[in-house]
Parts: sequence; C-alpha cells; structure tokens
Amino acid sequence: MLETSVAGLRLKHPVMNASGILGSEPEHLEILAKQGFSALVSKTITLNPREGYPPPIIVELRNNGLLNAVGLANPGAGVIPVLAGKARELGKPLILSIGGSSVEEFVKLAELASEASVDAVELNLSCPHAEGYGLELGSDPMLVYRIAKDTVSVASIPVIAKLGLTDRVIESAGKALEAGVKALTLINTVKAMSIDVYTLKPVLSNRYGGLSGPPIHPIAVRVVYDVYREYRAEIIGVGGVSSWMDVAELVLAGARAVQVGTALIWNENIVDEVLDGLHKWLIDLGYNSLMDLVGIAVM
Amino acid sequence: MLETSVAGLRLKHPVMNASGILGSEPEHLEILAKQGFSALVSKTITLNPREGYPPPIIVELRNNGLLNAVGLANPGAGVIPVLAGKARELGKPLILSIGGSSVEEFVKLAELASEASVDAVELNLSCPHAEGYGLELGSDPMLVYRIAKDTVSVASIPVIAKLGLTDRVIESAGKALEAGVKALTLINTVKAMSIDVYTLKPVLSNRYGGLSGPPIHPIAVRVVYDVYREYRAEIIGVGGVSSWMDVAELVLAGARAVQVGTALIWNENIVDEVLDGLHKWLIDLGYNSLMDLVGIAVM
Amino acid sequence: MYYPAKITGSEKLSKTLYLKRIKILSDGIKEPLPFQFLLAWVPGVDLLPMSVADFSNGEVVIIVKERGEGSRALIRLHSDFLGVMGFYGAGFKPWGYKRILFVAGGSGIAPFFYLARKACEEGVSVDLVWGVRGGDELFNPRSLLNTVNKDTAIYVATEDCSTGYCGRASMLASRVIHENPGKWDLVIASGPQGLLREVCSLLSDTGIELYVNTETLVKCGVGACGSCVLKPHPLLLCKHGPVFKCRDIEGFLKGGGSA
Amino acid sequence: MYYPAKITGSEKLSKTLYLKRIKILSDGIKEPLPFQFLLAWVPGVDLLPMSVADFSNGEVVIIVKERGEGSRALIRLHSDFLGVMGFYGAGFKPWGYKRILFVAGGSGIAPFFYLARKACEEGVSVDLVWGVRGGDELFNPRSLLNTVNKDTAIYVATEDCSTGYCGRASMLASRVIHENPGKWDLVIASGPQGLLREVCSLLSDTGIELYVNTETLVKCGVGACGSCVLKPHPLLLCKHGPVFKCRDIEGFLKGGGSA
Ligand SMILES: Cc1cc2nc3c(=O)[nH]c(=O)nc-3n(C[C@H](O)[C@H](O)[C@H](O)COP(=O)(O)OP(=O)(O)OC[C@H]3O[C@@H](n4cnc5c(N)ncnc54)[C@H](O)[C@@H]3O)c2cc1C
Ligand SMILES: Cc1cc2nc3c(=O)[nH]c(=O)nc-3n(C[C@H](O)[C@H](O)[C@H](O)COP(=O)(O)OP(=O)(O)OC[C@H]3O[C@@H](n4cnc5c(N)ncnc54)[C@H](O)[C@@H]3O)c2cc1C
Ligand SMILES: Cc1cc2nc3c(=O)[nH]c(=O)nc-3n(C[C@H](O)[C@H](O)[C@H](O)COP(=O)(O)O)c2cc1C
Ligand SMILES: Cc1cc2nc3c(=O)[nH]c(=O)nc-3n(C[C@H](O)[C@H](O)[C@H](O)COP(=O)(O)O)c2cc1C
Ligand code: FES
Ligand code: FES
Repeated sequence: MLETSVAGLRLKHPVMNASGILGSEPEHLEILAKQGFSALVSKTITLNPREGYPPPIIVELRNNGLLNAVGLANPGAGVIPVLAGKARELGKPLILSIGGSSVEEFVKLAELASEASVDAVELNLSCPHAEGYGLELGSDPMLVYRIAKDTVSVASIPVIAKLGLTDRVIESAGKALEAGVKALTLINTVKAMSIDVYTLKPVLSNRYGGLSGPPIHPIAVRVVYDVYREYRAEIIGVGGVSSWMDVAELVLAGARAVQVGTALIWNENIVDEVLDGLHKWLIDLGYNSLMDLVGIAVM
Repeated sequence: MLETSVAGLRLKHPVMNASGILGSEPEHLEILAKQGFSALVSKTITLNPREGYPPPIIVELRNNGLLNAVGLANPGAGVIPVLAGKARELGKPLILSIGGSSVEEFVKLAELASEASVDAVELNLSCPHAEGYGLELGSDPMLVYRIAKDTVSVASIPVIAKLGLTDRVIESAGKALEAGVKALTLINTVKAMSIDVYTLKPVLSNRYGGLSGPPIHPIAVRVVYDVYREYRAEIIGVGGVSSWMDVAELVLAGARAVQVGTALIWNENIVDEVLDGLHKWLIDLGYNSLMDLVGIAVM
Repeated sequence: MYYPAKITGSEKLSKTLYLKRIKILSDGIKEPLPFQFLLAWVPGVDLLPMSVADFSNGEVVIIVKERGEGSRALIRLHSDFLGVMGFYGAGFKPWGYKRILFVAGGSGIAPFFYLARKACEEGVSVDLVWGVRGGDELFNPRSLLNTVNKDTAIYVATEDCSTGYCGRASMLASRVIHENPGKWDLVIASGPQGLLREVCSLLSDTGIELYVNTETLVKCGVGACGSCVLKPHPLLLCKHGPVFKCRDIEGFLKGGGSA
Repeated sequence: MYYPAKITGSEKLSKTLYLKRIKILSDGIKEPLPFQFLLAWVPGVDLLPMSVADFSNGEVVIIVKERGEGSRALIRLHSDFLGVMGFYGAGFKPWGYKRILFVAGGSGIAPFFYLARKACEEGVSVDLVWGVRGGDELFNPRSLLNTVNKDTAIYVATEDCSTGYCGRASMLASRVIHENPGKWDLVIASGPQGLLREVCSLLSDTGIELYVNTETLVKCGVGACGSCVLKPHPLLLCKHGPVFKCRDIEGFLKGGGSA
C-alpha cells in the first residue's frame, strides 16, 4: 500500500531521513536504520574532511523551528566505502549526499560513489549557509545544469539533485532534469538568523543558518507543487515533516517519497507514526496505493 | 525610552500594524488605533477597487503560521482621503500602503497620497501572490529602482519601500535607497501553500498564498540584518512578531521600528505586551533608549 | 484553525432547512461558546459561515437553509469531506440572566439549540419565539437533539398564517412579552436583519436587555480581512460578535441590508 | 531549547572548581532529570556541556572545573548574560535501587548533588566516593547546597595523598565496596574516562549494577550533528546518555581517550 519508487529505487514506504541529521559515520547509519526509514541518506560528504563551524551550530527556536549552520562537517570522501558497506550490512538502500564547490569536485565524488556502489547520489545544491557550496551554486540554473550534466555522465548510479528555495527554483529544477537527473529533492533549509537579545549577538557562530522544521513546511509544499506542475518530475519532498498529514500534503503536491530531518530530534517514533497515519489515510480515502495520490492536488 | 523615528516620522514607540490586517476602511483604522499602535499602516490601496480573491483567503495553519491570499482587496484610491481624514481624527500618523502593476500606477497613487497629506507612503513591492503586483516587481532590482525613483520624485511626503524575500533582496534594497526612499520595510509574507489532505485540494482559492506569523520571524531577522549590514539604512522590521523578544531581535538586527500583523489575530494585547517587555529589557540591559540598540548585533 | 472534516449525518428538517453532522478529522478542537460559528469550506464552491447548533466530541451540528449556490452545495454533501475553520467570534455567554427569550427568524434558530444546552447546564432558562415565512419551513424544535429543555416555552409564528401566530416573529415576541411582564430579562434576536431591527425598536421600551445575533459578509473569520465590519461602527462580527447589544450597533441596524 | 540566561551567583569552591548560578531569562523551562546537562554559550568563546548540579525555579547550578579557554571564560562571567541550551540527554532515574554509590573523579562530582536531592525525594540513598588529584581541589560536599542528605556517607581520595585515602577514586570505591558487602546495589561512576574504565573493570565481579556518566564531544546536544557518538556503538551521548551501563559501551571504554 505504501510502496513507492523514486530514481529507480524501489522502497517499502516513502519515508527516508533527510541529509545531515546524523549520517556521516557508520554508527549514525545504524541509529537511523533503527528508526525504520526505507532508505538512508548520508550527511553531505565533501572530497576533503571538513571540521565544520565551531559551536553553536544548532539552535532550537521559539517558533518550533530549528536553525543550523553545521558547516558541512564530515570526514571526507574516505568515508564513502565505509558508509556503503554499513548500509549493505543494514540491508538498506543508501543515497549518498555529496557537496562540492566546483563541478570537478561533484564529478570526483560521483565517481567515488559509483565505485562504492551506493544506490544513488544526491547533489547538495541547496545548503544556504556554507560559502561557495550549496545554494550559491543551486540558485544559478546554468550552473545546476553543468554540475548535473557532468555528474550524470560519470555516475553509474542514479543522480538526484537537491534544490532549495530560490527565485528560480523551477528553472533550476528544469535544468537539472534536462541534464538527466532521475529525481529532485525539494527543499533544503531557508536562510535565517537568531539573535540573543541579552548578549546582543547572533547565536550561531556562523551568524547565518538554515531554518528547518514545521515553519518551512508550507514553503516546501509550494515548491514541490510548482515543480511537479511544471515537469511532472519524480520528487522527494522535504521540509518540516512532523506528522503524517505533512507527508500527505507533500505527496498530493507531487512527492513520491519524503525525507524527515528536524522532527527526528523531537520524536523518536516519527517514522512509525507517519506510516500508521498514511495507512489509515489511504483507507479513509478508499485508495489502495499511495502512488495513486502523488500530485493529484496539482491542476 | 521607546521613542523612535523612521522615514522622518517621530513615533512614541516602535510598534505599528502591518499592512493588510484590516486597514482598508476608516472603521478598521479605529479598531487598529485602539490597540495602541504608534502609527497606522493602511491595507495596500490600488488605483481601482479590487474584489480580491473569493474565500478561502486565509488559513490558520498547524505550524502556528497563517497563510493568506486576499488578493489585494480594497476599495480603490477613492478611499485615500477618507483614511487620511480618519487617521487625523484619531491623532495617529498614517502610512499609506500603495500597490500598482506599473510604474504609472505607483506614481498616480503617490500623488493622491501626497494630496491627501498622509504621513508617508509604503510601496508594496513584495506581496508574493497577486499576479502582476508586489514581489513580481520587487524581485527585479532595476524595476524597484524605477518605481522608487518616480514615486519619490512626485511625492511630497516620505516614501518607504516594502520588500520581500528574494534572492536579490539586498540589491533591491540598495536600488530603492539609491532612488531616494527614506526607509525600507522588510519583509512581506513568503510564498507557500496548504493542501487539504481529504478533499485533495489546495485550501486557498488562489492555491498560493503568503506565509506569515512566527514561522517567518527568523527569516525576517536575517533579511533585516543583511540589509542593515550593507547600507545602515532606516528599516521597519516585519515578520512573525508575537512577543517583545521578536521585536528585540529585529531591533538588534537593524530595525528602528516594527510592524505586527498576524499576531493581532491571536492576541489583542500584543502592543501593550511588547511595550512592557521592551521597557523591562532596556532596564535589564542598562540602556536609556531603544535607538541605541538598533543594529548593534551587526558586525 | 483549519480542520479537515467529514459529513457524518444529514437530515432534512423541513422544506428549506437541513441538518448536517460534521466530524472534525483532527484532534484538539476546543468546545465552542454559544453563538460562535464556523466557516464550512465546500471545495470549488464557497466558504459559508454557519452557527454551531450543537457540539460534542469533535462533532459539530449545523442547520443550513437552502439559499444560493453555496448552501445548496453544502446540503448536497453526504459522507463527503469538507474543510472547517473555527470556531470564530467572541461568542456570548449570557449566564448572568435568569430567563432568556430567543427570537429566531428562519435559519436564525440554529444557535438556539446550542445556547439552550449550555444555558441549561448553567441553570439559565431559554424560551423560543420562532417565525418563518411558510409553515412548510417549520420543524419541531423539541424533536431535534436533546438540547431543548422541557421547561422551555416555544412560540411559533408563520407569515403565511398556516401555523401558530399569524405574522412575523418580532410581532409575536412583542406580544408574548407584553402578556408576560417581568418573565424575561434578556432577549436575543437571531435572523434576517429586518427581524433584528424590528426587535430592537419594538422592544426598546420594555426595559429588557436586547441583543442581536448579526450577519455580515464573513471572508476570513479571524479579524484580518475586515469584510465583516459593522459599518459605521469599529466592530468586527468575527472578532467582537456576532452578538451585540442593540444600542451598540444602532447605525449598522439602521443602515444595513434587508436580507 | 535555547534560553537567554544570566549569571546570578559565583563561588570559588576550591583551587580548580567554581560554582555558578544561572537564571534562565525565559519562562517555561522544564525541570531537568538527574544527569541531564545543558550547553552554556559564552558568546565569542565556546559552547560548553555542563551537568546540572542543582535546579529550582528556573535557576540552574553548575560546577565548572578550570581547564582551557572555554571553562576559564565561563568562570570569569559575573552578573553577565550568556546563552543556555537544554536540558539535553536522556538523564537517569535510578529509582528502582536501594542504595547507590556515586564514584566521582574531579568535576565528575557535579551531577552528584542534583542526583542526591532527587534520590532523597524518592527515598533512595546515595553515598559518595570522591577522588581528586591534589587536596586543594577539594571542598566539603556537605557545605554545598542543601541537597546532601545526612544519611550520605562521603569517602574522599587524593592522588597527592594530602587528605583521605591515598590513591584514585576507583581504588577507594573498590575498597569500600569490599568492606561493605551488600551495602550498594548500584554504582555510578562520573569523571575522566580512565576512572570510568577502571570502575567498570575493577568492580565487574561484585555483582553490583555498574553505570558510567560519559563524556564525548558535544556540539549540538539534540542528536543532529553526531559528534557525541560513542564509537563503535550506535549510541549518542546527547540522546541516549550520558549515563550508560558499563557493559553496553565496552568498545567505547576500551578504545576511547584518556582525559
Ligand atoms: C455568523 C454567521 C452565522 C450564520 N449561520 C447560519 C446558519 O447557522 N445557517 C444558515 O443557513 N445560514 C447561516 N448564515 C448565513 C449563511 O452563511 C448564508 O446564508 C450563506 O453564506 C449564503 O450562501 P449561498 O451561496 O447559499 O447564498 P447566496 O445568497 O447565493 O450567497 C452568495 C454569497 O453572498 C454572501 N452572503 C449571502 N448571504 C449572506 C449572509 N446572510 N451572511 C453572510 N454572507 C452572505 C456569501 O458570501 C455568499 O458567498 C450565517 C451567517 C453568518 C455571518
Ligand atoms: C555531558 C557532559 C557534562 C559535563 N559536565 C561538566 C561539569 O559539570 N563540569 C565541568 O567542569 N565539566 C563538565 N564537562 C566537561 C566540559 O564540558 C569540558 O571540560 C569543557 O568543555 C572544556 O572546555 P575548555 O575550553 O575549558 O577546555 P579545553 O580542554 O581547552 O577544550 C577545548 C575543546 O575541547 C572540547 N572538550 C574538551 N574536553 C572535553 C570533554 N571532556 N568533553 C567534551 N568536550 C571536551 C571542547 O569542544 C572544547 O571546546 C562535561 C562534559 C560533558 C560531555
Ligand atoms: C542539523 C542539520 C544539518 C543538515 N545538513 C544537511 C546536509 O549536510 N546536506 C543537505 O543536503 N541538507 C542538510 N540539511 C537539510 C535537511 O536535509 C532538510 O533539507 C531540511 O532540514 C528540511 O527538512 P526538515 O524540516 O525535516 O529538517 C540539514 C538540516 C539540519 C537541521
Ligand atoms: C491577511 C494578510 C493580508 C496582508 N495584506 C498585505 C497588504 O495588503 N500589503 C502588504 O504590503 N502586506 C500585506 N500583508 C503582509 C504583512 O503586512 C506582513 O508583511 C506579513 O504578514 C508578515 O508579518 P506578520 O508575520 O507579523 O504577519 C498581509 C498579511 C496578511 C496576514
Ligand atoms: S471576516 Fe475577515 S475580518 Fe471578519
Ligand atoms: S552532540 Fe550533536 S548529536 Fe550529540
């Protein structure tokens, strides 16, 4: 009933973890696997190890959102085969998120991912707070095209492009599809800031961070809807999922699968709760398959 | 202690209402005046009357945010002298929000506003869900320049530009300032969507709407901070204010005044609560004047 | 707040009046106050303000009068999904009074049932004057729900003179009040604006407190759009109402439509 | 959750240990569990994990050992503002036990005080073995706060042999346990990793339940960044800890640092 497929991966159900909440070490994958995700998504891996920013890197906000600027901390490309091996051991498909500051870095990482036989790569073209990475590339549709095109051409595995909220996200999505990506992950965090009103300083060491969690959910629904409407593309919806209803909205807007990030922090049972809810929902609606509901809110 | 000034208006305290929550009829101004705002901001007025979209036009969301697509409903430019007269009767400065789909419409409205002797006009260059209006203009810095330049040249009163979240909001802000606006209002709602998961349809009749309330506050803080850092401009901060701390963050990021929209819906005492909180805050910090705190989180 | 919902029961009460049971498909909806209302969203059609006629366990009852496209579409829903926004309005808790006379015109009777239930819980009595145009619009209020107390007196008026008092509800109200001096200390009129206006003027010298349950154009329900303003008063139906003292909205009653 | 906060009290307890009272400048912070911790943000310097040594009415007490730049900056704060994030960790409520022996090394004593208060409320007794390197690092645990029960036995060890038992806390713990067979049904060790390792191995054949209060690199506190993972175990200090059974983290204790 909840089976789905995206970018050629057949999945038992639509709920994966979102990149960056754990996912850079094999132990992290074990923790994530226990939550019941249908596929595992790694933290964004870069060619060289990155320390990331000094703490504070995460702030739990008054508005039920989370603000983070971790700075793409990760152990570098050497960890790719380790993560691939662990995912196999756990019996879960692995989507490797990769991040570079140049086309060449993305290409190299896509090659390493292919060699390690992970199940797909997700191009991080959307992190809004790492200078020279992510959204700085993803907001330029032509650059999205070049990165996507070149990684697709070297990768022996499906390539997914993860895009964020920009003025031209529909255009960037189109370029990524044109370049041959199999699916789009939408969206990443939204650039934001939190200031401590007594110490009079931004709380994150990086000052700027990405807003995630319930506050961004209606924004994610909008972007998924727009991109689905334009291209009928395969979409993985992300952003503020904290209940089955949030997943249902993303599915109706056009997502074939979803990712859950911030909600993991506050609810260990999120995956089970979502699956239960979706199951009941299908029954209430009289549908046999979640796939039949993908994008049907889109006119 | 809480006195401030922005765009040449001297204000008893920094809290005004945000455009569009009431404000298109004289009776609305009376209701707003009772809440204790230091200045009144009208609903965006267009040259001709607009019906707006059919309901649903507003949805209260699960994430403590509000989604709206009112469609710039307003009685048209004829109401300008009526609103001006009522504001004078109430003894409150009036900022008239105006919206056009062309440079000429903005110019005409700015002339009418000047004739009616309102205290300032606010150019709505940021509504994200009215086709041909607002953000469609505001996301193009050159168009912002032309609209700002021409309205400033005909207006005998201060002109304020209200900008929203776009990739190039800093650039647009710069262009508006270059064109001679006295202050910037930042930000408007963020484009978003809500779908009913049983009827399988977007709830708003316009499908797309603008997200407001607590979810967008950290985004507003970021934009105010960025624009203040770049230009040290006079800024009116708007977005998700629901407590004095939210105001304090906007002030530290660079706002000399703030506007409150969505919070009015859920809290009739918002103005008094904010003023009380700000007062205690200044005492706790050992400051005599709110103005001394404007922008001091910005390095 | 927005809630998904489903019609779980439908009943034709009379020629023009229909009852709908609406189950809220979401936890945590709070019990409404008497006279609060909801906005019923029939997708693709319209959003209709409807008084709460009853509420328990996340299930709301409304009574809908067949009018235009919107009410007809709502009436046509059976076991269908719809959207519900609410509950809106300040509501009205007249618990300081001893005995209330509720003067209803047509579908203005809807909030009577929920008021009657809550009033009974509070030890306040409510009697009913109900007027309709034609006798075929009537149903027996006692047959409906279990909210009507035995102690409640019910007076009926029809304009086609087919049942009960021959004339308008306002006239009948005026008569029963004069026949029972001192019996009621509060009158609430609910229905078309003409009825409200007449009740306010006809009973102005009785010394009884006079309130009216108003109707205006409700587009948002939350106090944002301003469409429900009771011009020329700085009052919003959806925030400050829908029940007001006659004398607080004299200008509105004088000026307003004729619905 | 992030809270603005202010230092409202400072005290030098010994040559290396300082007490700080921190007032949370925001309502609604929930009472922590024993062994939960907070992240203290000294703007421009660092974010430091600190055990809750006491809590009441939105005021937290921490005990800070002077180490590097971060702890020194925190110690220097007086009547200053700072940020507090928390409370994090699963905490530990050993209320099923009769009598607990808390084996602390250095600043590992911090969570003892809050545990002792809560244990007393639950009718559980806690005794303390406290070891430090030099005698000048000691203070009298009884003098501190009102959380230490009279019934509590306190055993002190110094490595410079200036006071109490001459040697490490782990050795002293082992001795008192052998001298008092059956007295304790739970041992919790808290302090440098060497101490935790020794307690786990020295006492493994006593049949007493053995838990350790671990330290790893905490960067976020909420289970997101993964820096606090107890390699090679799929366990996060900030989510699943910081208290674990010795036998659940054998790999970590063997492998880990020497701090
Ligand atoms: C607070 C409140 C509570 C109400 N409670 C009930 C109730 O319990 N039962 C019931 O039958 N009716 C009730 N009404 C009236 C009901 O909402 C309208 O009769 C209904 O919207 C008419 O829609 P229609 O499309 O069927 O009719 P049409 O006459 O075709 O209406 C077309 C449009 O006119 C507007 N409109 C027409 N009449 C009214 C009115 N009286 N008030 C507001 N807008 C109107 C609506 O915007 C509608 O979209 C209530 C109205 C209000 C304001
Ligand atoms: C859950 C927990 C509770 C703690 N409770 C207390 C307490 O109550 N009192 C107390 O004095 N200390 C406590 N500590 C240890 C304390 O956080 C570190 O000693 C402190 O961060 C050292 O910072 P520094 O800059 O002074 O020292 P440095 O040694 O200069 O530290 C430099 C950096 O190393 C890291 N680091 C060093 N030591 C540790 C450590 N043991 N654990 C984690 N990161 C470390 C930090 O990231 C720090 O930024 C606790 C640690 C954890 C994990
Ligand atoms: C702590 C944290 C770290 C993140 N790191 C990454 C990352 O490395 N790569 C990436 O593509 N997205 C990253 N994200 C974004 C998430 O994958 C996701 O797009 C976003 O958080 C929205 O989903 P959510 O609201 O469910 O968290 C991170 C998010 C958080 C909160
Ligand atoms: C119902 C509604 C109507 C609005 N109408 C307008 C408008 O006409 N013109 C405008 O510039 N902004 C309009 N806005 C945006 C607000 O002025 C404000 O920028 C935004 O809501 C963020 O502030 P808040 O979070 O305090 O509501 C509207 C917002 C809402 C919620
Ligand atoms: S209906 Fe919108 S303000 Fe009342
Ligand atoms: S400190 Fe970040 S996961 Fe534990």
